[in-house]
Amino acid sequence: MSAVLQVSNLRKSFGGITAVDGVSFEVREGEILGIIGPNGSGKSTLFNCVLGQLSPNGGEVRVDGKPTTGMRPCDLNRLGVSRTFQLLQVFPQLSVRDNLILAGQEHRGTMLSRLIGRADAGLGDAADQMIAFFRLSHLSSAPAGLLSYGQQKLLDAAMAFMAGPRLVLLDEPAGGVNLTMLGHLRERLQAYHAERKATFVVIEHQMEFVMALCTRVLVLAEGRIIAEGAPRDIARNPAVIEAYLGH
Amino acid sequence: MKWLAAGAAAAAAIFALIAPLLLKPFGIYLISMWAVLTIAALGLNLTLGYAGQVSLAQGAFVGIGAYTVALLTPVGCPFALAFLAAGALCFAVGWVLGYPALRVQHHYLAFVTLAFSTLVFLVLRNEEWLTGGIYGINGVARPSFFGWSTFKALNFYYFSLGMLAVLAAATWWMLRSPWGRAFVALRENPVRALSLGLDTRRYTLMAFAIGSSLGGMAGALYAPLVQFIEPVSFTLGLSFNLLLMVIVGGSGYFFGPFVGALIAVLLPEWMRVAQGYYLIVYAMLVMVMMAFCPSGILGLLERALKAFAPRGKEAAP
Amino acid sequence: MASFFQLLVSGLATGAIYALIAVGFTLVWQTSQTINFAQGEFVMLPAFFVLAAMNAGAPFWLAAAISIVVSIAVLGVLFKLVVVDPMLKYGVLPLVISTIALSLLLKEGAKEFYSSQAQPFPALVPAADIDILGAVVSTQSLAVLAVAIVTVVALNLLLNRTRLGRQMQATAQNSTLARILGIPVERMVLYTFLINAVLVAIASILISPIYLAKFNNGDTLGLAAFIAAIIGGFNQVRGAILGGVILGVLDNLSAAYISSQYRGAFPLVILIAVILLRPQGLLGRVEERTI
Amino acid sequence: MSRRALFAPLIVAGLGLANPAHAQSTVYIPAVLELSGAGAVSGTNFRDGMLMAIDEINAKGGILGKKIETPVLDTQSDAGTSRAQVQKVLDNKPYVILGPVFSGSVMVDMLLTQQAEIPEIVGGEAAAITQKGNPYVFRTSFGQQFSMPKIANYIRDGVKAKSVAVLWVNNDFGKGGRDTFIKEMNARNIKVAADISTESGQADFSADVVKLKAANADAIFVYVNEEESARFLREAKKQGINKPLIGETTLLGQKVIDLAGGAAEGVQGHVGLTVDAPNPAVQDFAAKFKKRFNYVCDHNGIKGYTAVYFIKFVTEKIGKFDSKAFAEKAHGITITPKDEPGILMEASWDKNGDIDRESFLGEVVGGKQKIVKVLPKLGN
Repeated sequence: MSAVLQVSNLRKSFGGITAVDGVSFEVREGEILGIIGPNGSGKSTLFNCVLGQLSPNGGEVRVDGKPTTGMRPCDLNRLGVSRTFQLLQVFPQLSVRDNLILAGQEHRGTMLSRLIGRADAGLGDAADQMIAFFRLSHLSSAPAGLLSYGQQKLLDAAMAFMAGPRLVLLDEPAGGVNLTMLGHLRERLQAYHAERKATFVVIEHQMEFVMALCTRVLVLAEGRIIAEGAPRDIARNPAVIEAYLGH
Repeated sequence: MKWLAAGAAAAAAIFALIAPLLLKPFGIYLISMWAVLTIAALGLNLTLGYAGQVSLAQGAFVGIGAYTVALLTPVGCPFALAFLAAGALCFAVGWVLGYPALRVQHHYLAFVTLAFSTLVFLVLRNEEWLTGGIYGINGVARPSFFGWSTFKALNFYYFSLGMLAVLAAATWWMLRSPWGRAFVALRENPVRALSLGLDTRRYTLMAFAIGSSLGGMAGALYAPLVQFIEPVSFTLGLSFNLLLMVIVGGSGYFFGPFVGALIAVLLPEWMRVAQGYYLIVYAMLVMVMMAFCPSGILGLLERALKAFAPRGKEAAP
Repeated sequence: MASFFQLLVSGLATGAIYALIAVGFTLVWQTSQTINFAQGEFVMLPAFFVLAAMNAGAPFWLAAAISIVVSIAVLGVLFKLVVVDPMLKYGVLPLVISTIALSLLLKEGAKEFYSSQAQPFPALVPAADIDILGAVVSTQSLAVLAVAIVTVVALNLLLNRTRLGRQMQATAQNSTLARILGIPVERMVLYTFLINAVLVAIASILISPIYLAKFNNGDTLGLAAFIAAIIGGFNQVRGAILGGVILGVLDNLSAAYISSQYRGAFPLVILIAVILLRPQGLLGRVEERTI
Repeated sequence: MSRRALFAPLIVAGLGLANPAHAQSTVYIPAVLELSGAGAVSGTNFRDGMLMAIDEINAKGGILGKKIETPVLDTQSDAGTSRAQVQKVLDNKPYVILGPVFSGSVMVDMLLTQQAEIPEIVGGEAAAITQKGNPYVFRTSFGQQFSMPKIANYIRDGVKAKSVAVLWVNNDFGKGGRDTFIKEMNARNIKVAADISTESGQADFSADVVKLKAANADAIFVYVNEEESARFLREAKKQGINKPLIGETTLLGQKVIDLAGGAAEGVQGHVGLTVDAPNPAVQDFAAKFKKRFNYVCDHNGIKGYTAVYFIKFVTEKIGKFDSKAFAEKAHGITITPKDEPGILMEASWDKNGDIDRESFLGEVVGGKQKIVKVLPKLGN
């Protein structure tokens, strides 16, 4: 299986602090890779470097073999790499439906066609399907700002999927979501993954969630990868336990 | 709610059509001024209200547009062409001026545009060979189309109203197109927008340039309306006034500028009963208005209507 | 060379005034996000307080004192309570509009209720000219310079050497954190408004002998202070001072050696350059705050 | 948007649909003036002078038995606004219109008043105003094309200067004067050694004075507004300029002399309309004005005052309120203080609506303006 994402020797430091310290890993087609690690272990920084929100001090990122280091997030996204954010990132004033259409509209046509073309950029049906898929149909026309926290998490994920990406990076999707909603979310993610043959990378604290969802897990501590393997092996790995309990 | 809005808008449109028939030339001149300034405010509302970029240069763009027309038409350039040239020039200048918006955020952009508008004034005043300098340009002709002359006050009003209708419609179309969605996204959360493939840089410049070009087109109508232009008409004062129109009307509401311009044009006239103190009264009213409905009159209206229809939303598309 | 020195010296005197006005402007911005577009009128008004008091029979020094007190009450307390406080929660723009309206209000007020004519204003010091290394300086400008420097030094001592000052700075830099540290943020904000009122009153009394008391003096002063504040660093007192001085000197030099028609343009060009290359201003701190 | 519909009646009200029906006992002579903005000083002077004349006339029973009704409308010193206000008063069928003072605004309003065939008595001094062949516009003071030649002659014959430096304020008053002046200098082939523009409201003139010294011309012509004149004179004295300073009316005004302290000593030049004119009627007017409004009026005050008496005299000559007849009669008319004391100094209007008065050459001596020579009217 070919690698969708290759990260080699990536480093990022803020002032004196080194947040990501020479991280290298690969993400294979169709897998769900979990990245875990204690707070401040550099998970989100790693994401932001991979996705061009931050420019790394060193190292390289490749998507489908193409070097993408330093590429702007919007261009990267058009290559089929999308993400969700740790903190809520929906557009509160736009309706749920508009949020989703927005998430897809830049992937088709030109600036001009987007100006003179249809208001929904021909994404109306796709959006409605996505809304139905995440069981949000009853809220379709409500401003996203009025949704509950869990519902916004769902919408956030839905937006990441809207453009049919082949690689999705999910930053703590389960964070702060109540248990019932959590089950729903995981089940939806798995369903989507199965349906679209997409590739996921998931940052998560919530161990059960990771165990249930991921096919492979990386453990990050102080900016380095200290362990890698199948979820159940990781859970037993002394280094990991040390990293979590040691602090 | 939507019906209510549509109905009200229609009523307003009808009123705009028949009002001049009841009015004397002065009244017609004022509502013509309203129509022209509304176009400029429409543009500022686009950059400020939708894309969230604070510009204090809209007045300068009105000036650039006005001078473009006043300089081109005498040398035989048909008005329509001069009008488009005004729009295009301001689009270009706006695009360039938009770049700071990419580097600096919020109030810093306001400062850049503030400096820009003062620079524009200095150029208009000092480059006499081109702009006629401090004397300004006198007797700007009112255009005529296929034998229909807009020289008469009433005709020019309908002409301005027509232009307003066309430009407003175009703006409306743009705002309900994916672009409008992108602009709002830009204002609410640029980082997320970027991660969804929005080329935020391009959209920001677009919002700025289009807003500016609307200012320019307003200027292209201002010149023949007043039939005289001078640099001092396009200083910060005008930019402030346009900003006031957008905020007072309700920034981010499509019809905000219409209401705001109406107030900015008419309120001082109503206040004139206060004789020498009319500007004082006007200033006080503005301050009170800001204190009690900072989201503008339409914001206030929306809140009022929400009381009746809890889930309704009559906000920007 | 002598002429250059001449320009430098007079530029300094003018710049000191701008600095004085810019500092208060900056303080108020820092602590309360208030971009006060009426700052120029704030400088215009106290002179009229003085004149009014003198018309009522008060000697100059008393009138000046009264003016400062009235300024504190009106331009400090009243301004904060009536104009700023009700609007703060709505963000910067409505407040900007409000201060723009306020500037119109003050201008028209001074004109309608006092006079549209420029009023002669008693000089602080007997007018005389002193020769310094070939540059002639009026005692006026020297007085201005001296008072401005003293004021600014005093202000800096207050801000950096006293507990109160440090509390104010903390409030300015991060009000939430300051609140957690148990600093009475509200009071600190009020203090900055009072300081601003005092500064503009002093500036007003300093310049009016030269500018004469006139209702529209604020037009030029306001913009100048504004530019000075940004050039120097919109969130930095020292920066505002530097900006003021730069502005004053630059204006003279450009008028003398480049173009008098475009003398107004050079500060603006610098302003744009500063914002693009160093948004936080020459001495400013990088600002995380957003509107 | 229902708020819009709600505006409807207000707009109609706001736009003065319902006019104040003019009582038969009054004649409607509105004034459109710069009461706020950059022109406020000139505008208020003009207004106050005007009001004084109106009250005097109304106290004596008005013109042809009708009281003068004069609403004063503010142009905010903006051409667009002034056009609106002139339109507003035109809608109410005025007899004559007074103002405005800013040449820019005058140029706009002229077009309207000409269409409506209503005479307009303006305060503007730009040469262009009376060169458009508009039969309905009349001046109240010298156009710059009349005052500048007098200065020019004085600089050539009085000062005997071979070169001159010009310092002017960059607004439509200063620029207009500067352009006409330089034309006259070239006509008399006197070299213009320096041409320095200043900003209105400028406080620091050190740079300009440095340039003037560098230019080292035989004479310096100063054409800026009152406060700026005073500030400039102080700076000039400070830096020890020893060349003759020549001014046009403003620079020799008593107000400037007072504001400048000793610095105005020795300033010389041409004095058009001034409260310092060696003329009892003017002095007496100035005193009354000071008493009522509690400030020293500038030439705009006299303009406003005499403008009203100009209207009164012409109207009584034609014996009826007929705007067109007024315009015809007013061209080529001469008014002497004997016929109409309110005119203060003998004045005549030519076919272009330009005014002609005697004027003076003055000099500042001992903190007072001293008239050294009376220049006769150009007419004779």
